[in-house]
Amino acid sequence: MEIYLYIALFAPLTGSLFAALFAASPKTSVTGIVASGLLFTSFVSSVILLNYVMAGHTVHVEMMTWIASGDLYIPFGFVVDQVSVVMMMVVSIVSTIVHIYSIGYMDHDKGFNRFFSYLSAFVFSMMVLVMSDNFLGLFIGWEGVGLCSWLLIGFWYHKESATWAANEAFIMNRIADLAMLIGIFIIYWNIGSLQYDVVFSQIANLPMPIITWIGIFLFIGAMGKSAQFPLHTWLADAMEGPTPVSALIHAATMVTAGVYLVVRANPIYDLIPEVGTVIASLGAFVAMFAATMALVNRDMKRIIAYSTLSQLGYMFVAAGLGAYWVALFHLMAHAFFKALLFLGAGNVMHAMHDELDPFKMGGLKKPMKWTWILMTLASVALAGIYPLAGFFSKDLILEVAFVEQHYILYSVLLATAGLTAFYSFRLVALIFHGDERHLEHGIHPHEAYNFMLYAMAPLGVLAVIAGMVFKTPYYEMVTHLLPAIEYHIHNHTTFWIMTIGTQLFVIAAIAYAYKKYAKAVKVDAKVESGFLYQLLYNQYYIPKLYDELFSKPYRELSKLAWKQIDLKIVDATVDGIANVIYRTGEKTHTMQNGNLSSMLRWMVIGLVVLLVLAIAFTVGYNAVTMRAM
Amino acid sequence: MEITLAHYLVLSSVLFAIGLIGVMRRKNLLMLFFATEILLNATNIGFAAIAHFHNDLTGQMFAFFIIAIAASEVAVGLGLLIVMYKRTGKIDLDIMTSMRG
Amino acid sequence: MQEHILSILIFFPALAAMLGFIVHKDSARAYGITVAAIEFLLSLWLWNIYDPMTSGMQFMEKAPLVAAFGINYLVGIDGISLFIIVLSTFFTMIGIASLTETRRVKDLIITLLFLEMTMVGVFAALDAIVFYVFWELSLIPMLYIIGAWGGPLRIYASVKFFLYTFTGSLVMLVGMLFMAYFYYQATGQWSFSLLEWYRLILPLNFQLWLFAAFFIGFAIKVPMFPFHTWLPYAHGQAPTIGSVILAAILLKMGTYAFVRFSLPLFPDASVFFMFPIATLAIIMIVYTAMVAYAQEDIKQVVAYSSVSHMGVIVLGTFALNVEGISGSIFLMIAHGVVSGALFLLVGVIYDRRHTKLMSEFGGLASVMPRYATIFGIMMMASVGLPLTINFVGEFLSLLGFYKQSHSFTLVAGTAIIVGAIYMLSAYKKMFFGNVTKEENKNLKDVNRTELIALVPLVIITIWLGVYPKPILEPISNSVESIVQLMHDKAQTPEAQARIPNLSNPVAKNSQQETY
Amino acid sequence: MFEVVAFYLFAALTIAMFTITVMTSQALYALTAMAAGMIFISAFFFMLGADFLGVVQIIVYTGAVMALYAFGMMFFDTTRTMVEKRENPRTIFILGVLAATLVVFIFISPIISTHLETQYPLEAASGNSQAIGMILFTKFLVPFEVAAVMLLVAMIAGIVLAGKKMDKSLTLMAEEEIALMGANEAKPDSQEGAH
Repeated sequence: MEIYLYIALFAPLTGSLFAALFAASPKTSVTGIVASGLLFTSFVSSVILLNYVMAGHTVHVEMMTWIASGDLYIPFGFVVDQVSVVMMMVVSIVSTIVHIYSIGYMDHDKGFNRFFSYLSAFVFSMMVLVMSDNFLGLFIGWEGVGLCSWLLIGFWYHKESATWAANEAFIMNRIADLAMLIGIFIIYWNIGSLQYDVVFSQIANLPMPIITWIGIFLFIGAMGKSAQFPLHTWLADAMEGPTPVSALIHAATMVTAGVYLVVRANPIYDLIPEVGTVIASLGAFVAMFAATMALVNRDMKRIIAYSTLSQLGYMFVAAGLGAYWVALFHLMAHAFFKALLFLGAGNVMHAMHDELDPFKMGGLKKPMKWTWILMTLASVALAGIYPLAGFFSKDLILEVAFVEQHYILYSVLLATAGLTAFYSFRLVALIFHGDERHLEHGIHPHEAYNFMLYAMAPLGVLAVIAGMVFKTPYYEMVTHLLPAIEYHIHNHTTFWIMTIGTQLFVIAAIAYAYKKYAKAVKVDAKVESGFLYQLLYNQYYIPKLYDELFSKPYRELSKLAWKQIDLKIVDATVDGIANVIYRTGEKTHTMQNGNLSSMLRWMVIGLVVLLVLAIAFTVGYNAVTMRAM
Repeated sequence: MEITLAHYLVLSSVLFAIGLIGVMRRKNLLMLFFATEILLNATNIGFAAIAHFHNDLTGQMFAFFIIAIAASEVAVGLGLLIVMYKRTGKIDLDIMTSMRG
Repeated sequence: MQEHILSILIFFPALAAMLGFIVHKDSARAYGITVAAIEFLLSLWLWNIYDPMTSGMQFMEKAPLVAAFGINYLVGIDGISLFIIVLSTFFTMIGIASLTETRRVKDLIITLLFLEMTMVGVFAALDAIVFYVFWELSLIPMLYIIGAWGGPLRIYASVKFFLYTFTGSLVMLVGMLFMAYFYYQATGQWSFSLLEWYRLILPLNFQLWLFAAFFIGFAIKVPMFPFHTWLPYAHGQAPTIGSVILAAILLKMGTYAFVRFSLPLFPDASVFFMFPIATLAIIMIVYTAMVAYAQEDIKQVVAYSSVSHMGVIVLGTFALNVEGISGSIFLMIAHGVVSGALFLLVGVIYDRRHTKLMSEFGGLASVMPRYATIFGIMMMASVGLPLTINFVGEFLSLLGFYKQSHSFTLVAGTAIIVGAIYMLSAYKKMFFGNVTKEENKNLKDVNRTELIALVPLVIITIWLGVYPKPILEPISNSVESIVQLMHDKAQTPEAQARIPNLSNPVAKNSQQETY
Repeated sequence: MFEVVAFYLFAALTIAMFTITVMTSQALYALTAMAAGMIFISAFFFMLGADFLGVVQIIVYTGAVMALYAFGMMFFDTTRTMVEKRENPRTIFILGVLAATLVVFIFISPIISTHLETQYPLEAASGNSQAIGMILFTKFLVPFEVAAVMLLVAMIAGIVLAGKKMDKSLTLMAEEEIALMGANEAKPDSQEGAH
């Protein structure tokens, strides 16, 4: 089995290196095909591993030593267990599909080969992240995906906004990574190891405050990657990257790494339910917060990004409440339909020549029939309509909140579900229905390549069946590792009322969205100039706030540090000392006027001074020795 | 009343001071040489006195070497003076300003 | 030959430099490369025959210089110095191979070979006087390199560099002399041998003063805040090769000396000064990172980033545990490789455009893709991405210091944030965006000579990031013996508490053999 | 008693002579006074039992050195009154007195006398000259020889420097000056006039 583990892990790396060989040369579809092929290999290996794990085994290998110093011993160790295999499946499926899709999507791009190199490198990093058997190995992947995300967001590096967004994403993630490092430090100095099995078996012996700190710091780390408030602004800006990237990294896999971390560290979070509650509350807040921003946005990709953010909030609610398997399940289901949504958006963008404003589209149903079907499917899944994936995963989280008696969280999440449905279908309606507004702009949309649609098809299938088919086997598998808690509302009446009520609420939201946007778009100037609209449209003014509060002061402070402190204080002090000496020389050089008789006089003065010193020292010395005697 | 080492040393320092005054006062190089001879002799007295009162010949030895140095100094110094006189026609200290910093 | 390998390593370049005078100037470059390559191979051979399991000194050689005062030519290496020596020879080779300077190449190569001798000498010396001599000698070639091949302000920069570091090392010399005097008082004989000094246990108040004296010498060399201002000038004016050697090797002398002198000689004082120094280190890290962010000149960015990273090294050193010190030494190597490479890269673009202002560039990624890739890799290494060489060092350093202070480490850890900020924004300014300047449109990508220098650095950066064991293991072994020595010597309860007792029998044994 | 009287007498004479040497504006007086002072100093040497030193003093100083100076004076023609520029005579005086006071203070304070130790004690049996000979050719042989060489070097140097044509090759002069020298030597009177 180890060989499959290595294949699953290193096939993407091979693909990346292969593509990198051609990075500087003109486009060759070979790179795309080879990279996709290798990813498919990885996927097949993952499936084999899944089967193996389903049978109740786990694979644990230690490839080689990485860092060993003092008592610290960190190997490159990989583990395939019930949790990581789920992530592996998600990553390999989505990435294989995205790779194949990208062959078409990036068809006309100069950086075609480079793109595949980055994308496969990302998959490798993600695999390291999920498969590692220790915290630092996870951190490798953690930073690796950060790097690839930076590369891919800034893929079109000639665009100022893209590079800016890339840097923003990287730096924000770094802030969180620091917290994560600190968390790792605490673990090491208290337990003496970073291996999951050792840490989790000994964590209960630690004093409560330390566990709490570990939990908090690790979660801050997770917040960065999963773009939770207040580190969320990068995710929306990250949409500057190519759309397949958004699908893979900023929807399906990387951003869910935070959730994965919390799930993986469940023995720690189990001991600190207070922190869990905080996580859940923050998750609920983010779910709502992001959904509201998605309501009014006019950028197709940003809307989906906010939706991702919102769904991540859901996952954190589940994880925070101790329903780790639910969180992971939603992670999986969400990966499928959100990736699908993004890929569909990619098709639309292609057709619309990179136009992102849905208000300039409309009526694309006809020329882009399959895209329409797939995107609608994904949106339905996202909205959580029975029997699609979202229903099983998302509504389960609602149930969790209810069962755990966090009614406030429950109501927030319920409201958010409505909002989700609304903005998803607002988007679908604006794009695919109504007037063909794009004709004014002289664009004649066309459907994407067939193989791109074929590539998307499996995701469509998964979005439909993932919930229904996978739930039971999934539950049975992961509960080997994760706490097996069934969340059932025991009162049947309540259960049905809730389920049907939620469904109706969501359907109503969908209907409202269609009604408002499917026919003709009326721009209500009054609403748009209103405070609330502006607040939401400007993302609660948070990016501006950050700019004013952090970026600008930092820039100013840096300038100040350089121009004022470094040059005018520190360096000037040094030069000042040198100048004093130099000036003394300048002043006293009149002493050396070359006149020998005055030199002789100076000599005698020197002699007198020396004599005085001699006397002074002798007297002083005698005084000291006298006292000593 | 007895003559002690201190007497000699005081005498020596008084002579030394006279020599110093001479060194500072004189501008004529030849006169300056005289003053340096006084300085050397002053120290010689001190050395001889210490040698006597401490029953140690080292002091005398020092004085002896100092005399030797004084002699060589005069020889070389006068030679230099002559060269200088040939070049400038003067042996005045104030004209030697080539060491101006 | 094996027992004289260190002397050969030290004096072979000097001898070759002497002979270099008679080499014709057209063949000087080939001569220089050959000599440096032989020296590098010799150092590799040294690594090969070095026994990584022994923690003490190896290949010791001793010859009396001034027997009456116990001054000996005493050299030897352990895991700490071995790799810095290899790094020195490596960078001299790379530096000469990638030389683009055309004025008086022969003189430059001779100077570099002489500098190589002093560098190897400093790291191999075990006698304080020999150490001091090499330490000071290393200033001269550097002064010459900056002063003769530097930019417009080269005289100011070189004089500043020389006087500043020289002043510091004079204070250090006083400390050394007093240390020897103290040794004389304690044992009745003179000795400048470090290994003998190690056996002394000094009273705390002596330790404090001596520590301060040594500290000034080392801190200026590192350079620690607020003694760092000579560095930007030196880097700003030095030719590429000068900056490379300065950043990669010469700065390491200071931090190396902390490990070699300050820690084992003055364990109590090290603990006493731990937090003041850590404060300085943190100021270095954060403050210089901010200054780096404000720079307009790419070379200054790299120069200030050097200072910032040296802060992490100092912090790791004063963690006083195996993890921290090993990490800091590893980071010395790592920083040598990475900052050396970055300076080489800056040199590449300077050769083409004769400017280092970032505003003059922009969009280079499309004009010079290979250059941008290598720069990107090195930048990411500098930022401390896992699986690059820097990460291992930074992680261990910070991990080590976390044991001593949580809050300090938290603040120092912002290095990974502020480091990313200035590096990424500099990279963005240079490589991203559209090509705005006409002159940049036809820039040539890195050529073969440059690749010969850069590719090995890239390989090392990744190789040691993925598999640091061959270097980290000997370092750790040697550091263990130092930490144990410090623990055994510690007198104050605080020092005993802060310095871990390893009391692992292997370390103990080797220690008795050595000391 | 005799010793006391002799000491004070010679002390007074020496001081007086040297003061004249330093203060007078007549070069001849200065020379004569100094020669006298040297002789008086030798008296101290005899009083201190350093017979050999006293004799050397008289021979070397009063004989050789004074003769040299006399020649020098004739050469430079400084027999007439010298015109010397005086600057701050008070400073000079104060400095001299201050130095003297300090030295005296050092000498009479107990530190000197208590810290000296005898290294080569006098042997009572032998006379002073013998003792000196013994020590000079044993303990001080090397310095003695060095002094001898030094004297030789000084002699040669003196000859070379003062010699008539021998200075031509010296680096003391610039090339033009050497060329001019012949012309100057033809009329040495003109130089004296300027002086």
